[in-house]
Amino acid sequence: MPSTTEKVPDQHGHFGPYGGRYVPETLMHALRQLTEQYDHARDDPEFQKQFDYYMRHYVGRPSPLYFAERLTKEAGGARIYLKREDLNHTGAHKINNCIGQALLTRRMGKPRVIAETGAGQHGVATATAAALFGLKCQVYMGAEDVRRQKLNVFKMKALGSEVISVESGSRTLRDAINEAMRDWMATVAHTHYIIGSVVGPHPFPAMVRDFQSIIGTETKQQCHDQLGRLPDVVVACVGGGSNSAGMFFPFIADRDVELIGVEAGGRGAQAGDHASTLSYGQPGVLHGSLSYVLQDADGQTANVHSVSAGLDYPGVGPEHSYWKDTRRVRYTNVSDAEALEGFARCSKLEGILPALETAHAIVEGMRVAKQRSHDDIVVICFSGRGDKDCFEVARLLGENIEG
Amino acid sequence: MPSTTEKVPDQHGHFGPYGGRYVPETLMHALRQLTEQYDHARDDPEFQKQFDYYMRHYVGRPSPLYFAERLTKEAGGARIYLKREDLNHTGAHKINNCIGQALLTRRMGKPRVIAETGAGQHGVATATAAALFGLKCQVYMGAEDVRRQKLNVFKMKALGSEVISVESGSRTLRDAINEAMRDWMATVAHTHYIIGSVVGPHPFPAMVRDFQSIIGTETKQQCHDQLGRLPDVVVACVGGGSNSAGMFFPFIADRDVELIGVEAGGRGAQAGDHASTLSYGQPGVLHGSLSYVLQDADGQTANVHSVSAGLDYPGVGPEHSYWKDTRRVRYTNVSDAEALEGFARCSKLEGILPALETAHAIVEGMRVAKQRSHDDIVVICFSGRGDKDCFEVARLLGENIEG
Amino acid sequence: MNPIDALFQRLRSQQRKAFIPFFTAGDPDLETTAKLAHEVARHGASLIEIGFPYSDPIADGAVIQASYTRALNKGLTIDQIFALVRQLVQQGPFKGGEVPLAGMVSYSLVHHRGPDNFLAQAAEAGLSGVIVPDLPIEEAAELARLATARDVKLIQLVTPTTPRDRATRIARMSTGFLYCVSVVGITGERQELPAELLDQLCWLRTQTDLPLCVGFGVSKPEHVRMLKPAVDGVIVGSAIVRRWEQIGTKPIDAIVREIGDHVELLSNALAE
Amino acid sequence: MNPIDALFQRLRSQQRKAFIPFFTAGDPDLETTAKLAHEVARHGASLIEIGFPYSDPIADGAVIQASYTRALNKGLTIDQIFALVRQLVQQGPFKGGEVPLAGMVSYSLVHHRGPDNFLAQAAEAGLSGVIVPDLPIEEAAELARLATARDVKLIQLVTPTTPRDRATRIARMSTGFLYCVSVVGITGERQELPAELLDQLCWLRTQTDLPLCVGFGVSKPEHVRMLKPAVDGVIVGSAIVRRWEQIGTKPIDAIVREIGDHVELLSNALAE
Ligand SMILES: Cc1ncc(COP(=O)(O)O)c(C=O)c1O
Ligand SMILES: Cc1ncc(COP(=O)(O)O)c(C=O)c1O
Repeated sequence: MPSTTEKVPDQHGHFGPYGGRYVPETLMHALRQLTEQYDHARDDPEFQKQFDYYMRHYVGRPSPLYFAERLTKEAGGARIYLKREDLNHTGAHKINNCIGQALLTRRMGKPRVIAETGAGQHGVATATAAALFGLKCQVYMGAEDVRRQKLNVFKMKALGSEVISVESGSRTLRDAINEAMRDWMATVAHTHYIIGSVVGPHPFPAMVRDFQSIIGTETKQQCHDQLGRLPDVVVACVGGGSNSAGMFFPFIADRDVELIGVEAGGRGAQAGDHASTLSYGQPGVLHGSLSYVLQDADGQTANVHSVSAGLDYPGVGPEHSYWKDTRRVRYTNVSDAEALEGFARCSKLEGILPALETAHAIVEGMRVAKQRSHDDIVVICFSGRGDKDCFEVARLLGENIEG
Repeated sequence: MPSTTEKVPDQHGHFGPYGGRYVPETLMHALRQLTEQYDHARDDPEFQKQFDYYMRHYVGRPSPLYFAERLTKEAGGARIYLKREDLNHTGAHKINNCIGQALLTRRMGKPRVIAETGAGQHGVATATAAALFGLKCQVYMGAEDVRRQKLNVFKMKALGSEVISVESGSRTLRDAINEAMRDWMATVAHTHYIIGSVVGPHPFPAMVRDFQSIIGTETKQQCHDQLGRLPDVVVACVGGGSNSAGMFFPFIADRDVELIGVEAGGRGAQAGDHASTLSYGQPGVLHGSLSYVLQDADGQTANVHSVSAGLDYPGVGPEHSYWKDTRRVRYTNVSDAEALEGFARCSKLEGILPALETAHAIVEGMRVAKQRSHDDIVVICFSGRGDKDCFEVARLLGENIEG
Repeated sequence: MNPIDALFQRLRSQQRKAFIPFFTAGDPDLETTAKLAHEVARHGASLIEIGFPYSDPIADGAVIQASYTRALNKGLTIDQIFALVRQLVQQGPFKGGEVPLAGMVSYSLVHHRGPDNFLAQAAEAGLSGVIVPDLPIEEAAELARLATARDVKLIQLVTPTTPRDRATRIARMSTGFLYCVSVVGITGERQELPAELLDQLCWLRTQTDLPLCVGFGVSKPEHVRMLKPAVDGVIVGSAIVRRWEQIGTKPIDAIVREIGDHVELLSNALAE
Repeated sequence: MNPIDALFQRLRSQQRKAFIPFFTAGDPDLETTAKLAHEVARHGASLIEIGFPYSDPIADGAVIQASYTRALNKGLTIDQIFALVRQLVQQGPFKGGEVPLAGMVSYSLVHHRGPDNFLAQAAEAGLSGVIVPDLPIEEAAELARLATARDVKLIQLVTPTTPRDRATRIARMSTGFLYCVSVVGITGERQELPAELLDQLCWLRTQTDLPLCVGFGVSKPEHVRMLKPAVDGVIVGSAIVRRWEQIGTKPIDAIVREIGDHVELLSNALAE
């Protein structure tokens, strides 16, 4: 078993057997350029300074590490702390990555960015970063999602972006990614593609992880300042895997810190009823990299389901596959029903409406806390706020709150 | 002319001729108790510590003072800084006051709070604070507003509060206040009424101002740290007047700092077309205190209009009336159309969707910046985020984004 | 002598109590309000409280606010109320102040018109007193001075939550009578009257010579009987005003008669 | 000798060029795909590229993705495609490899089945080569080794953005022919071919003996004429596949004939 503290990915973007670049030759040149530029940027103190500046003054970081007294009491075990990414500008961790990549775009002298989006969170975050830096921005979004997520479409337009409705395939996130990749192949000379999670071909998984690592780095510092020690357990939800990767990465070498990734258990373990890629999937290639993926018997991408749009993805970042195989991170899942219950509990007990994605992490966090003593510390990555999910939760509760 | 730096209010809650307590005798005892308790709390370092704790760890303060580079460029004059209250938990300055009053409620040993709400922002903030401290909470909301603001109603319920639909009068904010006052008269022994702005009978105007003063205090410190000096102009929008009072108060003694309050100009200067209480109103009594108010010829409260629900109020906090008469603050207004344009500009140029209330302040801030040199500094109180207003803005643009 | 003072002097000498109905000017219309005044006077009213509709009445209950809203929606003005009073005091029991009229009015309206102006017009129209339920004594000194000057009684309120020293001060400032609020809360009908109220009334007797009238929540003969030994008068508002909610389903005259009957029932209980 | 190698040897010796149509297996159905293979062979196809539908084809254009989606929605499986190939190579021009068949398949599908397993089944069915458009040389070593062992050609792609040193390496790894992408971007019809392409082709000639075939965006006789001097073959995909968008409005046989006519038009331009 390889040590998880070794430097991954390697120069070809391999995390053990995972990652890499499974893309058309057309993109290889651009990916190599991007890797080079990113490597330079990462080592450039001036770039770091800019990133830190916008994180602090624009995004509102550091986000608090908040002791959830009432959730702790309810769980009746370990002390629960919430890393409040919901307080970031635009309401989730997504913006960290978008600001990072937009800064990189500016540095590369490219005037245009594109992005894919599912429910619209990454689209809004990208449109936000594009507005901030005066970049032209087009966001690909499945036609189905455009219909369902009118509010986010409106926001992207208000931020000056164009939203392109994708009519192909399942007309959802997967197709938006395919379409964005296609756009990029034709426009790579002047366009950067801001991928929204730790997925896609190298260098995206490593780059997005690095930008998101500000979550874990801050958490570590805050644990040190507020608690005088490391946490015992860190829990985060896993869709593509960016908030979790950003949270976990700085703790990887701290072998005493238990890391738990929570996937969408949906309605059950049957194919098509969940989006638990690491729990139920197998290694495969999707959207440019090798990682766990949910596929049917023929290798076609499987249908997935989750009450939470941000977890409803049949793939996962390659580094997670690596962490799973090396057992550095334990992956589990939480069902739709449990997540909705978690949403309700967190709202009523802490006065914080969690994103449904985040609700998955809360449920697991409380489960773990229950089994541990009050001396222990469980940190939950509170990836985003739940405002965006109120319509869906209300719909599931049989209330109509639209119009 | 009295000096504005003298200690106001006096022991009866008078700001010069304004303020006081115009309430039924039934409430007088409770108001005296509250005043006493608040006076003790304010001077108690333990209470201050608690307030600071929740401001920092729960609300996410300090909120950044952000240099708006692109708005500055667009205005072409003074440098514009935004005090980012939109990054607070629940998305606006309202939570500062709600946490303060909820802490006070806990300190008084009362198990229940009530609140009034118009569009729902203060209701959600109160429900949030109530959830956090395990207080029972009922929110009065006009039946019209309940119908229009289903999302906020859903949030309050999700947070564990009960929303009481008020069918009396104009079935809007005014009536919700009346109804909340009535509830309080009957329940004052075990209930605290969390008023949402610097209005109402003494001690509310002073107390809410004090809790909101964290805005101005932080701003002053940040100006010192980031700029090495005081700003030249500070601009804030004025509905009831809480974000502006909180922003202005710490600058009152700094006579070189120009303070500008921006009211809702609505569709024009005709009665019923605006909510510019200080610009077009006259001293009168409303909701328990003497202040400028918009009334008809008989003294009945006038109808008001603004595109922004949070500014759509016919009264204003008494301290603003005092600041107006003593000329310490200049009050002006911005029309619906200008505010919508400000919303669009800020979104496109800075990637921040402002609340429509805030958009009023942005328009005036840019106007002032334009007339000044690049050496000057204009701080705008960015009171809240615009997510809540997207539906209304879209409706006005003729787009349907609901359902 | 102010008709209110005269009234209570007369009643005391006869060992009788005042029955004081309250209703809103202009609900459902001013003509009916005039009729109603005559009707209740005929059925035992000693003094009538006329409510001035106000758009944002924090001191009143839902029943009275709804009544105010109905009246305002028809465009009622204060000048029209004064005109109504002026017309009433030219006839029947109102002429010469036999049944005095008092206005119940929010300070918002008084302030807007200017306190002295308001009092001058009220006095000129024929009101013998005013109750300003949202003007506590801390803010009332000026209005009290002006009212005294115009011989208009400024009737103050005490409530069960009013501390004793404060109640003494209120009693000292009040003229005409002392309005004793019976329950914590706002106007509206209640099933029972709190026992502490009787204690408070007994104590107030030791503090003031002013007549004590109890209001808020009085609606039934039992209430009246219970209160009778301790008071100089009872005030009945919501129980009357709410009858106008039936408008549209019943003829106006029938409602006027209903109110008259109810007033008779209650005033008889007081006179027993 | 592998039929693809044999084909280009034959064509070169005759100073002719290969015309290579592409279409999707199973769009609109497998029976029609078989018919279409015969039709295009009859009208001048030298080699046929058969697309394996994949759910998330980032390497293909919208026209081909839509075609893939249509086929998958009907439940098409890879085993069925292999069965089709197996059936084709028993008849007519496909028998004995006169018109070789190559598969165009995403590495996602190859990886899922296991690379060696996939190649074994492909070879057994009768495919002479495979194109894996999302498998750049960095990841391709293993598959290339296995393909060589099974005598299946692994045809690699170069694009206008490929740097020269890299193109050399790609050419070195490719077998059968070198697939030269004509434009930056994805498959789909274009109005013009870029001039730099011709330069690149000339340079590639100096680097490799492999046949050079150009694809992506070729749809018109003018394109074919322009390319002819510099290439060993042209590949036409979207221009054929998009005809199936008419299904439902035109009989299947009419569309098959249309495609045949178009292939004849283009292959004639190549043979002129
Ligand atoms: C709030 C929130 N949490 C989590 C996720 C899942 O993404 P990831 O696994 O990349 O963090 C999303 C995606 O939209 C999200 O919006
Ligand atoms: C974002 C925002 N700004 C301003 C206001 C106006 O209130 P105030 O004048 O009390 O700050 C509101 C009221 O809802 C608000 O939501």
